Amino acid sequence: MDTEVSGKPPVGTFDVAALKAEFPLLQREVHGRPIVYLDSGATSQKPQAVLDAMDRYYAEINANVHRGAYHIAERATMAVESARASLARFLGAPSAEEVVFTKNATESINLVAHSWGRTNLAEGDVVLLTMLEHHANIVPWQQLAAERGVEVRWIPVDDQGRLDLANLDALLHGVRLLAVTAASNVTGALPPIRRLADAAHAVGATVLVDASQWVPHQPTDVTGWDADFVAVTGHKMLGPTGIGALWGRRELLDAMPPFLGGGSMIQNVTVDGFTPAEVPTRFEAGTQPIAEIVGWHAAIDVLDGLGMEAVAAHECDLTEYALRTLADRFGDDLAIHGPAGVVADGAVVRGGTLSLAYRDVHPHDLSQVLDQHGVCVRAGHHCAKPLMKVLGVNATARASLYLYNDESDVDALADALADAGDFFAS
Amino acid sequence: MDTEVSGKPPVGTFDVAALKAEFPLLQREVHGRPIVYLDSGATSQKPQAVLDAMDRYYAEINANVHRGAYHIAERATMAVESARASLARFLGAPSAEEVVFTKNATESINLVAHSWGRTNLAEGDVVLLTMLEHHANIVPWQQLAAERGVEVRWIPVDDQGRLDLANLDALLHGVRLLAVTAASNVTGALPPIRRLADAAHAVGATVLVDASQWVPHQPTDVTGWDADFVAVTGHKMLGPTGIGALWGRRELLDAMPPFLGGGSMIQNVTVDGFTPAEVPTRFEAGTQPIAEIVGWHAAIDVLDGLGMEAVAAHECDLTEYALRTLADRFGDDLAIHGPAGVVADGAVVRGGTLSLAYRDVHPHDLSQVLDQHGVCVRAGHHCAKPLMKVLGVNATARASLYLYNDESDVDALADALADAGDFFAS
Amino acid sequence: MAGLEDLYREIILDHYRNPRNRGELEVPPATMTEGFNPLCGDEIQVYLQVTDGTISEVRIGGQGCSISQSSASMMSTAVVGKSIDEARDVLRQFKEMMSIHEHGLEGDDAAPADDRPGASGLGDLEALRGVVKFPVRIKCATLGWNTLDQALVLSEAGSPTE
Amino acid sequence: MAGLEDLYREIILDHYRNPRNRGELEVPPATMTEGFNPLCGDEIQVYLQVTDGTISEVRIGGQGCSISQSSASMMSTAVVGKSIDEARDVLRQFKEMMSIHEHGLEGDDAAPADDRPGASGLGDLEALRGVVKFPVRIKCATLGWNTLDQALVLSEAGSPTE
Ligand SMILES: Cc1ncc(COP(=O)(O)O)c(C=O)c1O
Ligand SMILES: Cc1ncc(COP(=O)(O)O)c(C=O)c1O
Repeated sequence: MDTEVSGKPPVGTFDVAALKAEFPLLQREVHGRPIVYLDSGATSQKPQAVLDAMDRYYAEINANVHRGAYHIAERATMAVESARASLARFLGAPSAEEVVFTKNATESINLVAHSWGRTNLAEGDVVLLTMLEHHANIVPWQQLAAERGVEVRWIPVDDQGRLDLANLDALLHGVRLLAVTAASNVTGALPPIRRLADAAHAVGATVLVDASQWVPHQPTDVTGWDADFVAVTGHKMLGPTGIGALWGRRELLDAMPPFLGGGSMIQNVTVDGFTPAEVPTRFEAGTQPIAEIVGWHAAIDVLDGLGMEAVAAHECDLTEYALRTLADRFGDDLAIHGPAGVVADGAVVRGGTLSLAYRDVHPHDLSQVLDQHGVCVRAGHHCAKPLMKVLGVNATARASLYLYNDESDVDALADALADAGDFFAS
Repeated sequence: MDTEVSGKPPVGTFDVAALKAEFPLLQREVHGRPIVYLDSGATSQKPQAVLDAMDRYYAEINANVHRGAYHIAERATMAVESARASLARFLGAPSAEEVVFTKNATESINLVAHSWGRTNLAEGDVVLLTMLEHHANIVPWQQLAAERGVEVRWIPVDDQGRLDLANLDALLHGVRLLAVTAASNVTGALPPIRRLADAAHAVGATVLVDASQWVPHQPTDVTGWDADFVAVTGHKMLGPTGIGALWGRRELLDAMPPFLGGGSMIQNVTVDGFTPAEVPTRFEAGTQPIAEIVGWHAAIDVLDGLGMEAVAAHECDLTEYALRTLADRFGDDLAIHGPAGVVADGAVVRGGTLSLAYRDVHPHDLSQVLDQHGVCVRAGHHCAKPLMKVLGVNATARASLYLYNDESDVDALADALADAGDFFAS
Repeated sequence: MAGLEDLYREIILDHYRNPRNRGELEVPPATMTEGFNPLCGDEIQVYLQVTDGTISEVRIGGQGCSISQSSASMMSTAVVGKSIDEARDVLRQFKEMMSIHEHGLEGDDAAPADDRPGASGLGDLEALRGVVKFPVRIKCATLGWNTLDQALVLSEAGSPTE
Repeated sequence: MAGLEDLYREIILDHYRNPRNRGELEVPPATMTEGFNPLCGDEIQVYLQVTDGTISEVRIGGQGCSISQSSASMMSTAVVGKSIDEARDVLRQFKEMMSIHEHGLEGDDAAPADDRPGASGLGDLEALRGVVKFPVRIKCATLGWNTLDQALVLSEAGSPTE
């Protein structure tokens, strides 16, 4: 989906109350109040279907994959490969063989930094990042910079926490890799990926997209983005912890040396050395997170069932409701970092990630008081310290919406905020 | 436990039938026959308690850890840290802070190769491996050898698939790292770790123990081994897939640079660079396999409940029964690679990993026929191709016993073998 | 559910017990290409002598299970005497037979769309169709053929040694 | 279950709203040591002027939550005028109070063994004992103290700049 031209998606059509009922954790109480989970940017909750799929896997076909001829090992192998096919389709990838399983998006990006980066980048080469990046898409490049003398350069952000592309052409000079997030985990900003990819490709650079915060919320089309690598993580999109993936263009993956060495990633091993296997196996050393792959597959089925267009539409509406409600109730007492509106110039420019600054209450204290109301928001730097510095804060209190949230959750947030104001004013 | 002096452990005291009933998969049928699972060397089955612990985690406290002040995030953080403490104790580690979570033993070894290895090893330095090693403990060193000119050297094995230590002193010349398995996943051989560690330390070498196949089966004491690094994996010890750990001596870990870069492993990040966090966080980039850590903790509780001495004793008895039964029924038609007996010179020298060669039936075919009987054994090179070459085969059919197996499983294996003989003789 | 008899047809066991064209050829003039099944350890050598665009001699070396060995043996008899293009044709047909269809991958039993013998014109090779019901074994059945594929490329490139 | 009043005692909020010894000292002759809470982004600077083995002046800079700020403020009043050894003593006592006991880590509610005010002789600092019931906030409460720890090492080393 091209965020620059498609504008606001059509109104969603699923029943949020019914959906919420499928998430065991959302039925819980905290401190005697129903839980209001607004930290899906950190990790999403999991529907029963995902837990059931993993339990079923363990109860019925648990076995190590790609190595056994017996029935359950065969079933387990098929489960992994059909999950790979499903994920590939979900991402709009041309081929399942371009999908490498990892433990999380962090490992996916490190894989690129180690395998592609250490093969293709030399002293003086430039890696272009943006000030919106999560540490996962910063530190691996700084490690490479320290080790190889690669230069790390930054695309700045404007006062709304959106990329400032005014000097893009100059910034792209000498760039070999552009590594950019598709959705900020702090401001909710959605950078124009296709435009950035086109500009980067025009100077011969490779493009890595950190889609950790995009894929859970919007229809994804890695081909439409014209990306070269895309990193995703399962636990933020209804899937279990411990599983992520890297999608990469076949030609690039084919030319890359292995990263982690061990079982399964080899063609042959002798005392003198080893021959690596084909992709994607080449990058999947050791026993994979098999149950987690199965659970992720079930999560994708749930998302497919709802339809990602509908998910995006629902979150779009809910985010607008939240922005409106918070502005109405708190006025200037509450500032929200990031783009002021959901849609700008006919494009969706922000997701439902709301980084709040409320009077002079420190985010950590705010989150503590909200917790007493059962409202879960995250306080901290959200693994984006360079962006925090630009925003002029050490931390924010971040409420992040997801498909199971509704207006009542936003209202609960507002009520809790009002109470926090009272508490610290007293 | 020092395998060289302790001899055969006392007889086990748990009720195997009752234990078996706690494993959902072991209640299944395959091809109309009760499943006989003899591939625990590849991955173990999981007791209901482990599945329940993970479901409970997801249903009650699922949240990202070390970052949230709200109640469930606090609970999730505590769950991870108490699992770390439990694992440290289970391994005999002096401190929980020396335990780093990884996705599997393969990643643990790669972590050492990248972080310790690339800091401490230079051209000409020698890494000493054994011919018993799994690819996970070979390929990372060969990668380093190719990149850095490090020399990889091998401790040979004798005709029983046990380490031949006759020339150990000569082999240790120039060695900076000894990387050795505590239990062969092919022959079941249990190398004398303490003796090897002492010899290696005497020449100033560091010692990494691949304990993937040891920890599930025997009491572990990393301090008693006097090891420097120990790699373990959860899924072979009743735990879920997607989780492993590295234990390392504090002084070594403290001096090591980070491996994977990303969230949580930093102290500070600016546009100019990052400062790494303390250990173990320094090595835990990104969202951890949280539910898997919780599930692994439950697995350790189950093992603790049985008592690892009792587990070892049970497997010891069962292995002796298997060796006897197979010899009685098949005589020279069946060869078993590895040490001929469980105990030699007063020490336990092999575990319940039985690599079989049956007449001229290819292991792959053998495993296929056994599968028709519900008997699950692995056919292949078991990620130990250099050892296969020494044994003079391309593959073996491997039956590996675990705590839930009993004599009836061994008998079922023998019956199925007899049938396979008939099938291919016809 | 697929039974053992679907996998181990009589003709397969015959080729396993009595492999055709087993041995080596002198390199050069022949070419030798080696294939591995990284999962199970099977390995195969395909020796190919191409004379005037025709496969005049094939020899098979290596070790493997009944499926990989018999498939390679059958492959050798199927391509000897054929032109490189004709051999490629058989190769393509065989690989098609071995490809699992989406529904097979996802369902409980992997059943190919059409398993009537003779449907593809592959002759004896049809016996290997049952392998599709045992997806893990497909890699065994195709090992020799994938190696042939590389061997043909090598022969065409006119390079006399590997 | 621990309530907010266990965490936000009146004296804590007072130190937060009216931080003592806030500011900077000239470096040198003073030393400056910086501490981070990598989890939440809080940062603190501890300026220390040690004269004849006695902490003659302390100043606190940086940003943080009410717990980290008030704890640092209370720390500054607790150590000023003390010898380095005496300061270490307070530091040790405070850290002891903050250490969670095993049962606290595992149980549902983290309750310290003894939370009677005054039990430790830490005076006002006792008010921070309630933090132990909120394990995630312990790092907030100890941030200033851990930074002091480093600052004392630095001062002792006699190095006038960081
Ligand atoms: C001896 C040995 N080392 C290492 C490993 C690798 O373990 P994992 O695949 O869980 O990383 C295995 C198991 O496959 C093993 O048997
Ligand atoms: C934008 C972004 N990138 C990368 C990550 C890292 O994901 P993970 O922790 O699953 O590796 C996150 C989440 O923490 C994120 O928000």
